[in-house]
Amino acid sequence: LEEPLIFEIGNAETTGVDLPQAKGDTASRLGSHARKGPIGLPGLSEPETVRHYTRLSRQNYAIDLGLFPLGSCTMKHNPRLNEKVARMPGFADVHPLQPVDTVRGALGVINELAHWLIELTGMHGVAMTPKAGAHGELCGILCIRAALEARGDAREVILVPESAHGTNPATAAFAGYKVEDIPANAEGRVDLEALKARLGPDVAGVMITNPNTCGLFERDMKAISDAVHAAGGFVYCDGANFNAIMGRVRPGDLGIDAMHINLHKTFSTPHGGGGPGSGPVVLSEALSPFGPLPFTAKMSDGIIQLVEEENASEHGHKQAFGRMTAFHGQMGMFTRALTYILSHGADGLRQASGDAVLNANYILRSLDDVLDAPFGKTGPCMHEALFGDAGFAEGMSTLDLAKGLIDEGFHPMTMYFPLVVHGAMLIEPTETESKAGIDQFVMAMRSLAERARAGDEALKTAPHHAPRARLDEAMAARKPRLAWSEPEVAPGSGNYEIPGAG
Amino acid sequence: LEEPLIFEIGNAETTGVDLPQAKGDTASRLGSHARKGPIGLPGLSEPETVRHYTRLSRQNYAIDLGLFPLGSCTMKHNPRLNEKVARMPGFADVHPLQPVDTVRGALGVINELAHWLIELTGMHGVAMTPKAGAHGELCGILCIRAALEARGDAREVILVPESAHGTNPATAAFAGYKVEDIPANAEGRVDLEALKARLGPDVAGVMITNPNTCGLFERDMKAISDAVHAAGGFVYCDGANFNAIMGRVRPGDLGIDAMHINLHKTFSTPHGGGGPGSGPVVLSEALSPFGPLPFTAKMSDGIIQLVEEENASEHGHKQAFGRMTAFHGQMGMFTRALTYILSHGADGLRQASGDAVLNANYILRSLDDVLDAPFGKTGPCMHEALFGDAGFAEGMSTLDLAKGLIDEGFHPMTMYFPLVVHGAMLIEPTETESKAGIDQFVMAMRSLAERARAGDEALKTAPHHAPRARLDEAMAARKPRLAWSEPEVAPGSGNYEIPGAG
Amino acid sequence: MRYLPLTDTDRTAMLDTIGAPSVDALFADIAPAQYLGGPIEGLPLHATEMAVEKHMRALSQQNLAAGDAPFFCGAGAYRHHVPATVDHLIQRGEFLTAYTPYQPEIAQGTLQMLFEFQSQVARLYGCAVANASMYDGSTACWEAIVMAGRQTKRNRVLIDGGLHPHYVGVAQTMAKFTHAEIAYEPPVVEADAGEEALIARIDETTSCVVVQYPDIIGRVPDLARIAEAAHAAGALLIAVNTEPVALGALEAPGNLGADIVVGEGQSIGVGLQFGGPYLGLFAVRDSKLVRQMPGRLCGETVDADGKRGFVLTLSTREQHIRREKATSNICTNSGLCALAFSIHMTLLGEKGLNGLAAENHRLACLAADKLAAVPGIEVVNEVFFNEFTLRLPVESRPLVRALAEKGVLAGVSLGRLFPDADALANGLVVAVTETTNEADIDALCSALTEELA
Amino acid sequence: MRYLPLTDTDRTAMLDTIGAPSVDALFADIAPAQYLGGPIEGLPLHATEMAVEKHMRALSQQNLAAGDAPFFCGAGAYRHHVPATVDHLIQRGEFLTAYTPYQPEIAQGTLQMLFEFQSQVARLYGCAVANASMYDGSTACWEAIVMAGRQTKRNRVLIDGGLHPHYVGVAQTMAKFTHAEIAYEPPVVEADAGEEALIARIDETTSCVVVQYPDIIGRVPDLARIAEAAHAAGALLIAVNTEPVALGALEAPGNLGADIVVGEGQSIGVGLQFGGPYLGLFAVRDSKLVRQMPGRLCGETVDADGKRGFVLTLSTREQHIRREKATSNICTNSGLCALAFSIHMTLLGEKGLNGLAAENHRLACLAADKLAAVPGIEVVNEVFFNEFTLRLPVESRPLVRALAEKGVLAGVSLGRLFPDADALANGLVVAVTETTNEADIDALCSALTEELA
Repeated sequence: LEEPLIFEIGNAETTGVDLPQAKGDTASRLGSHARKGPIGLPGLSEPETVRHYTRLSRQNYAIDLGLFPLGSCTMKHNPRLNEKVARMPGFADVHPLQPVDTVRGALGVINELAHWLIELTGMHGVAMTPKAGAHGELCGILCIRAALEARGDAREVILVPESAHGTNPATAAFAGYKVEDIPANAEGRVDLEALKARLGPDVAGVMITNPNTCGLFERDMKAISDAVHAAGGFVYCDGANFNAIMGRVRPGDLGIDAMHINLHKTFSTPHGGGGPGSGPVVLSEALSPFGPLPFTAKMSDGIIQLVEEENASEHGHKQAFGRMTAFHGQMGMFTRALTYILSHGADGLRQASGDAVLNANYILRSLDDVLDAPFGKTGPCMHEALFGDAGFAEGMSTLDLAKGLIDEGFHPMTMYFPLVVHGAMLIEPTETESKAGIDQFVMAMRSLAERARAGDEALKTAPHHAPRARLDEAMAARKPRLAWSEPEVAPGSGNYEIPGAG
Repeated sequence: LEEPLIFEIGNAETTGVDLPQAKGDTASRLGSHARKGPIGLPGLSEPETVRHYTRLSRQNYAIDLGLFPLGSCTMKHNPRLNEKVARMPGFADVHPLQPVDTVRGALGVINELAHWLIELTGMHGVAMTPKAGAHGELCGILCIRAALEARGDAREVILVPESAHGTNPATAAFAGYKVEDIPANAEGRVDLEALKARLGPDVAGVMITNPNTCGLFERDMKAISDAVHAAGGFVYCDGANFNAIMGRVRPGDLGIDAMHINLHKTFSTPHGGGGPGSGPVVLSEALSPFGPLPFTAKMSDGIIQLVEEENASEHGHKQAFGRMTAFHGQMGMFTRALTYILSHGADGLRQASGDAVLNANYILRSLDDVLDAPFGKTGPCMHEALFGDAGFAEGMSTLDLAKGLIDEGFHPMTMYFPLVVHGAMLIEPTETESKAGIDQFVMAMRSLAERARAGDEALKTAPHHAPRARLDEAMAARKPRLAWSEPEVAPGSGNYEIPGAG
Repeated sequence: MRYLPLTDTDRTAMLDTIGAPSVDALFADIAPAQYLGGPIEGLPLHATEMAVEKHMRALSQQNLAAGDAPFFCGAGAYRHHVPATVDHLIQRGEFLTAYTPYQPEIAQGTLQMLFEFQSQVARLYGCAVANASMYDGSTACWEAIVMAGRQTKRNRVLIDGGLHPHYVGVAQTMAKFTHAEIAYEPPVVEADAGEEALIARIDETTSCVVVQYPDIIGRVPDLARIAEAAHAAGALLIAVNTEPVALGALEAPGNLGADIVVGEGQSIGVGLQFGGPYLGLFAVRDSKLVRQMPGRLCGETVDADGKRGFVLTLSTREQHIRREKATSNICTNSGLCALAFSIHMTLLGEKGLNGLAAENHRLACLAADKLAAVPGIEVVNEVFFNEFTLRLPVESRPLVRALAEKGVLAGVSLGRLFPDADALANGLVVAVTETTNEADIDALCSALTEELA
Repeated sequence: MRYLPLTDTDRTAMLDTIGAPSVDALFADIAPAQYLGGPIEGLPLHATEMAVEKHMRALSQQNLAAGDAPFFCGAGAYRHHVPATVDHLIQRGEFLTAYTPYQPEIAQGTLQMLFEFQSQVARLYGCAVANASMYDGSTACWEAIVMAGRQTKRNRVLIDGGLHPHYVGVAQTMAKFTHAEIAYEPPVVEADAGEEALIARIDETTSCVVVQYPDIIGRVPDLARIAEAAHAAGALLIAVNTEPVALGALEAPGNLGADIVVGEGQSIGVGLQFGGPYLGLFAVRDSKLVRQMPGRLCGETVDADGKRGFVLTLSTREQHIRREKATSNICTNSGLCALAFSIHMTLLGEKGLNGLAAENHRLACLAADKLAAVPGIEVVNEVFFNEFTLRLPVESRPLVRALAEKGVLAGVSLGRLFPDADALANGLVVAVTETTNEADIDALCSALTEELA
């Protein structure tokens, strides 16, 4: 059965809520602004609503169903304890503008999580409010900009490696910078000498991902930081891959000035089909004074204080660059992340990064005889294994292999990223996969790799066992249909014809 | 992918819980009883556990996915508010033997629900502890037996119509009675005259289902009751079909002495794949003194008192026949049922029975031209529509049609019950189905009826689109394999071979 | 009303198809004298979700939740930590809102789970076969007694004094009607579990001996000795367990010779819930007894394509086939509770269950030692798992109430469990689990010290 | 650790396959000087689920939950009753634990939901197209300003005083770095929403006019007049809505001429959550603007078999394709909050939303009348929806704190929102929703009467 749209099964008469019987009549104070026509919103009764969304959900793949080997996305198990905690009334049912004395526990969560993030990264401070990774990047870059402006230094360029996430250049541009590439060496790492050569008084900073998007640790990170600092710039690190090194090395010890942390990756707040995320930014001593409002600070008497516009100066933070969002950031994600962190503890987090890296290397070595592993020869990878399409038969692509994976019961890996490898396949298993599960995945991948090398035409039309065959994305973009509208042909007297129904 | 058994993927080393680090060492007080060998329980980590059960769940059909037209089972929408309420710590985290003053709210729930059940049925009292419908039947029959014994009347026979649920005769037998049939008339109802002829001093009572299992209201119910009472017996009513008449007629007004109410049917506490149920029994004034312990009673000062063995006499209830179960019955079901009842109110419950009967009659009239409706001519049905297999092609059975329904996306109806109709198909849509949903079901049924009449061989091997084809039930019974055991052939050095995996 | 999808437009159209003038007309078989023309008077009308939730919350807040107090109640129902995962998974609509798996093609989720559950219970109990669960421990116990009568064709039931008095009550109630003869005396509060005396009462008319393990006093009776004596007399031994966590530390009853092992599964996955729904466990040591068992059984088979699958089986024992000749009238199991049990047990595994049992026992030993140091209190048990009995210098029942007023739920008084047995009035059963911490134990000791001073 | 499936046996076998002596050896690229040999000192080690839950519960109990007090806080975040169904459905693992739907063949659940969500938001806002959501209202507002600049190629942003000061703050922060010029003055606390003065400040350099509807004072500005003036000057009107329930009663901004409509969707389905995660809504009246929009868009298409399906589309606007030339750097949406919004809105439907709005307005009118009767208090608004401003005889901020100590959460003081504007110090913004009852209103009136006496 195909699931119709709510607009096709709902109507304006039906509602799935009961409202109090109108009591008496108060004169309206809406003035002349009262709505005149209908909105056009369909309603469903509660039973219909439950079915619609339950059925829809079953067309999704999810971590709860299987491995999600998306490189750079860190799709790991989402513990249900975290969901339970986030729903405690003291967290879920608290208004962001309640008097501070009525939200000490909420501020306590923010502060406790901040403490962990600082300790795990070896940094000096943390901006908690950014709403997602890209928002965190923006926060970090704005800190750099604020720090430079504070010293009257109007630099214009941010250097970004070609292999960076697209958010990095977009963020730098959004903050008003020009973006220039940093070249990579043959090993898949930043070319330190080339970088040094480019540094100068116009370079505000560099944005580096470490471990990088080839799944490799930037061995020269400390040297890079030192060089950038020596040239008067700052080092931003994209923390998307922090899961690989958590408890193994502290970014602060590598000279990094700012790094966002994707709570929804590293600390397992659920991805939720695309968000909400949360992107706190840890900051070096040099950048901490410029972090955005509001933030929390623990006073000498142990009381946690909320620092906003009015009291930033008292708290020695008058250089704060301002506010990045209404309210306090993603509280719901903070409670989940803190719960996750406390469950693991310092030992469990270190074990997690170890198992994540172990799983990735196991995959790398279980597949490198059937798939091209461009950087596989130089040593272990970090939390993700990178392969290319070299060796595929004429006409077979990474996309074909990835769609074939769907038929094997798995979500595809990250494809065509990073750009530096042709037909890249970036596989990140995370630490929450069992060996038996990974072995199944490896078996499927080996079979698909053989088929891609042999030129199996059936792969080109995969998936065959998914809720949908390949979708026409070109048509979607050419003739965008972005909202439902009533069918142009008038329906008959009865119900609308539901496409595919019956 | 096939889902392996926990015994095939788990092991004794793995656990999905963390326990406190052992602190110090206390000498064991287990004496000589400490376990000597391993138990053989497999453990899974939390991520593996979530996946195993999530995947398993997706092999089930459920109300949340679609119509469940099971006659006599009343599979209706299960509101999630009820689940939320049942999980409030004041209900979920209370011990049954806490001092009474610490559980006033729990007793209040029992008492409030009892009040509703009494008012809705027009009866005098209610025994709340029975754990399910069949347990309620037993309770009712034991009340009858206790009442008869109290007057020194040792009757031996319970009369049960042929169309009754199997639990009725089983219950009467379990309580030590001989069971005799009551004949039915051509309309599908109890033959009043035949019944009257059988009544006598050996008949303890009758067990009647009303509306009966043909989906018909027993028009002569009051006359039946009067006749049974006149003969010194009692009338037990199987309340499985109370959903059809709730708010439309009160069993007490029909002379019934005892009736169980399936909270999991009428009041929507979820079926949960086979339980838990809950079967309170409403009692007439004549039977109320004999109801089991414990129960709640509202005192003149408004305080609700728990009546147990020790204080039954003070509360004028020294004839209680005893205890049917430990503790207070299915509290978790009481909170759900009360929540459901309060949501509907007296008006909503009446509307619910009306819509349930409307939906059933709509199905009856939408199918009676393509399916044989043996009692369809005599008037409207109640909450369920009954069809037979007359007119099917040679070799085609009700089972085939039912299994074909699976391929159409629906759960089969109740089959081969009641026994009085050949190849019976008993369809109960309930009130929580939309017209559009029922229309889809009718379309599917019409198509299947045509195929059954035409002798479409493909039906005989249906379902074709379910997680499994027809299962070999004969083999299961012939060589029962009721628990997992290690494969007899020693597995290789690695993981076990998982059947169907990869 | 939010749960009713039909609109007035729908109703009109449907009545038209039916050929009826109104919904009321569909109820024409109900005599006008008895037909209710409108909502029953005096009952409230439908209410918003918000209003209902508020009402129910107010009721719930009139209870003292176990988690809000130092808590020591046991005696057949135990408070354990249930991982959040369990409740999440049992709320999956596909489990929660499914029917009994009579259509196996679209019920493999429930069926495979039940097969796994049966296998877990059988192993835990040291038995060959377990069923798919029953209402609760007390009714499972009675069903076992009935089954033993059927098997041995005898009708004298010897119940040990250590059996939970509610379980005894259920058996006594049912026996009144089925003419089974129950031999039972309340327990003596002393360290010795009284196996000798029990064995002395077994004779050639005894159908079964029913022994709780650990018993209501918290003692651990020597099942092997009792089994030997029972078997020598041609009787069956029914072992009853109300705390499955104990079996992570104690030998399984089946391994000690119990023929039928029944119990309450509530400790694992289900929670307190003021007594229900709970989870009756039922297993037999010898698979030859399987056709005498009550309740649902799930078995392995194959489908028409040869794939492994599971079905409900041996239903010829059951009421819907066999009617008055069934092995029991039971027709539901406690499916969702069985699921919760099975998930929790899967999370625990052998290692987790052992560890959980060890932690329970450690804390119980700690509590016993601290309580023994309170002036006037004597710990009765020498041997126990996570529950033991105190002998107090005063009647325990009013004391428990007084402590509850101070916010301490001190345990279950033997006075409440045995209202007619004066000799037991000073006994207090104290249960300690992993949810109890040292501060709770100290709070209990202080409150007792104060109250007894 | 309960979340880590690998056993030591597994680890050994895997290291063997890899050819590495230890897990530490896999981190050889980290210089020994920086490599941490063990868990970071001073941080706690792993803890049981029970212990973690207890710790977090203790923190949560240090907060005064809105449901435990008479509650009147609004100012951009509103407390509404969310049906239990919403939370149940968003916790389905297939929604909760899915990734961004980049693989549409196995993500139709999320994609169809997003398409429905976009359609609902577009209709609610009176617009042609809405995106698949953004972080929250404040950032959506800034993205709209950026988009208007791109569209008009002007850089002067005229912000009405009625815009939520946090939203203003975000715009001011970002403008510092992007060199947009922000024209903004805090509001004047009077009944008149000040449209005349605003219109007077529109000129030929104005990229956009940003007006909140209803505004921070609770007034309802005349969008149609402002739109006319803006369009006459070649500027765009950005309407900002922080309370979507209001649009069940008030005309949709798109219907009044707003070019871009943005807002906070938290009221429907999401809950208070101390400020996040929330749900940024973003729509354009004219579909021609679609290629300038930021954020994800879901569109309808067909699959290779001709079946209807949905995909993320127009991604050439986005950062992962266009990198530094993208319309925004945004790369997540607020997917799960969008789901909650869409489910709640589906439950409401037209009828439910209208009824909900009516009930909010009725109770707000009642509260305004009762508060107006408290000596010393003046209700500023003539027109409002479910939120209005009081002028008090004293500074509102300490008063709010004093009332909180009495257990009444009286609203949001303008003193807190505008710490630098002395003229606003006596203002108090009071929000009333369907969760407020008459007893709450009376409690507020009494507490105010007492405090002001």
